[in-house]
Amino acid sequence: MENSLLFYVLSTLIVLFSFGMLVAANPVFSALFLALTMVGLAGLFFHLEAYFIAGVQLIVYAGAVMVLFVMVLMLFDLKKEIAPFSRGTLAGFVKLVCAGALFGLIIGAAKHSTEMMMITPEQAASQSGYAVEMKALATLLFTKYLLAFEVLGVLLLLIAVGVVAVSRAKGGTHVRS
Amino acid sequence: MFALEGLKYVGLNHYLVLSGILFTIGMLAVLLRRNLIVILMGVELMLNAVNLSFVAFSHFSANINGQLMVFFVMTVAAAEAGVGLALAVTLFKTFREVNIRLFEQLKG
Amino acid sequence: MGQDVFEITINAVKMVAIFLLMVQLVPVLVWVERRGSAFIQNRFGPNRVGPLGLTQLLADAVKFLFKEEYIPNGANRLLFYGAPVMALVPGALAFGSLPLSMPIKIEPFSISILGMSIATTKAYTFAFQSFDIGIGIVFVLGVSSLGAYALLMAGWSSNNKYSLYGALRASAQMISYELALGLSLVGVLLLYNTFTFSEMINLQQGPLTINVMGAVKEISFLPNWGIFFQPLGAIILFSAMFAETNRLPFDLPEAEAELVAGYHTAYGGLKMLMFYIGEYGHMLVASGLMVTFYFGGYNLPLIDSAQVVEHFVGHGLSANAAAVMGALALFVVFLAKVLVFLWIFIWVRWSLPRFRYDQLMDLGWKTMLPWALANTIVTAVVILVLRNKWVH
Amino acid sequence: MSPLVIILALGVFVAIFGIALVYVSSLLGPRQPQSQMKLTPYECGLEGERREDTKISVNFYLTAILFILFDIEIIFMYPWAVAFGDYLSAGNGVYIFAVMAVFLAIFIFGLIWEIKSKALEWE
Repeated sequence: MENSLLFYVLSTLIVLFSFGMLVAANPVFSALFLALTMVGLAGLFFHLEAYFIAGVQLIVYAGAVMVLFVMVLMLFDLKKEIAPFSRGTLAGFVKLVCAGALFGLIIGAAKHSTEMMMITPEQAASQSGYAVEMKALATLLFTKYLLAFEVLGVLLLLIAVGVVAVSRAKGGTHVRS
Repeated sequence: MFALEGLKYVGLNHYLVLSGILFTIGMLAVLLRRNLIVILMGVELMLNAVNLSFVAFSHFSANINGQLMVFFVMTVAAAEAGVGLALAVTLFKTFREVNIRLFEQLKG
Repeated sequence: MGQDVFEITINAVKMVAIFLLMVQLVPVLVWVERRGSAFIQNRFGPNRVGPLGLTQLLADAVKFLFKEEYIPNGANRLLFYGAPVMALVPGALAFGSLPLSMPIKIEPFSISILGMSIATTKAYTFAFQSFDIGIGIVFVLGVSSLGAYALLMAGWSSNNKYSLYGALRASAQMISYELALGLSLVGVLLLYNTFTFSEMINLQQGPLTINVMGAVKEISFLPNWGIFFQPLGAIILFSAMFAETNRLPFDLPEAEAELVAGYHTAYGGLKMLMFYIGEYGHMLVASGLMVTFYFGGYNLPLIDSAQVVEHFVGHGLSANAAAVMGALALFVVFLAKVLVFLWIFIWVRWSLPRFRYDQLMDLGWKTMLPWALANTIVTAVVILVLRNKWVH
Repeated sequence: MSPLVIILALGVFVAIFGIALVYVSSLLGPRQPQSQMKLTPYECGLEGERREDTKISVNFYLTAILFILFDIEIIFMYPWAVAFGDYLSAGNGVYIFAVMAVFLAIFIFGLIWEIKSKALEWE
């Protein structure tokens, strides 16, 4: 009971916040709504017993990436957007239909695949605290996915170099000059 | 017959539907919005929707691999956001706006 | 069902009480800060209202309450009102996850009126914290990184360039020092191999124990506190905490000479007070973390928490009453340790001058981050050499 | 009771507490007709300047991006640090240390490069 109630509360909040991100005309509000969505998703991850992932979601997405988005929007300091949404009734209609069709496809695929997988509630109930999860995660990360782990380190280094190069490229050291 | 029994026990399907809704909203943001940064946020939301389904699958099949994938996706998404925003700032310095109307002015 | 209602009531009461404890400590801290600064600068400080000026704070609060509402032109009302509310949330959530004292284990006992037993309670463990979250450190880090939003919202919505500069400076500073903070925590994790606060505190009980290649050496006059294993990490963590809370010598966001009052330039009255509550809440969490990681948490040095309970049993109390008394005594110990660190926060604020902004960023990125890295590597090497099983 | 419920409840409680404080203070404060001059953004007595002209250094967002990248590298160390003890008692300490040593070497190289490239210089 408590389980399903929590899911419904959190998922309603998440959908509302993400919808707010879609419709808010001011991009700063969009970013703040998305930050709230990220916090809600962290809660959902916690609910799914992915404790460490929930914490990382809070630190990386809500605490770092979205702060970066908000900061950049404040650097631009756009008071009101000129045209927040794309024009054209026909194009808009087509886009909506496309999104609807995609949604239908995803739902259909989900229904189909879970019927095939036949996962029962009993199977899901066997979980055991954060410590076991953490150690399993670490073991996998440092043995099976060792190469991916080291390559990600290199990727982050390359991104750091690239970002510095891009931001130096043109237009001086200030956003407005 | 559909409604109550299905709603009472929250299973994998519910999470997948939520993930689908979030993915669609993210895609709509990419399609409909004209601000480059909001489009990037839409991409982030789509990645998060996928993360949610990974974690849900991982939970309901008692397999830790899904969580590890989420870890990797988060890393790559953060890197993507960093590069995307660096490009957006560079565009802003040149064109004084981040609305994708500016691409109409590009000539090759 | 009865058990459920009991559980919900207990948790709700605990949650509200611990939040109010945090809010109530703020006036006391403001008083300590004002009297302490006066003491350091050879002044009197507030001494007119009430004994030692203690009720000055009440007077201030009432005054704040009756201040005129002010919203600058062109401000974004929703965010302008939302920012002070947001400033309260991270501190409150982080403080709720800290264990303030040892958990009280209540054994079953029967309630009787006039010799007739009417009910027997079940065994219950009362945790002295709002919620016991397994991933303690990660949760606290994540929640306190949300603090940047309050600053950015306040700075952007005030429609004032000083506010915006203050907010950008503050958030850039916060995230820069978060790196050093996060990295110095790796040493703590290497030491304890757990994220959970209560397990860390339990590991710090007893005399200082050093494990050299399987041979255990005890130093009986020192407690087994983290500070003896991680002195550099503790210093880096504590300095980074200063920057996180935006206090002198890291209070560049509100450098009066340049930025008026930083991100809360346009705020007045109770809304400004809420930013202060957020700041002091952050200080409280920082001190609590220092105590938990490096100074044995709520435990007395060299004395196990079980021994405290035994002491109270020895004075003729029943097991349950002794558990409650022991927990309360250790709660006082925790508060005392936290207050020492809060005093250091205040002391440093009134003793050191402010950095320049480029010096500040240099210190964060080029000094503290490399030192934290060195601390991590040295800790890992030492632990590897001392604890690894070299022969199979 | 799941800690998540308490966290949510605490968040809602704090928000309501904060909103109540803001609301009460706006209710109790005196209401006077406010002059236009008083409502202008604070500017040290000068006529209000348009904020659109203020210069903001790119370094702020550059710092933020570099923060994200290093932050993720640090988060990768957390599972490593927690699992370190287990690997040591299993006798695999050298392996797990070497794994992180490679990663740390990349980290240190990145940090040195950033410092050398003067991306973190503020003038």
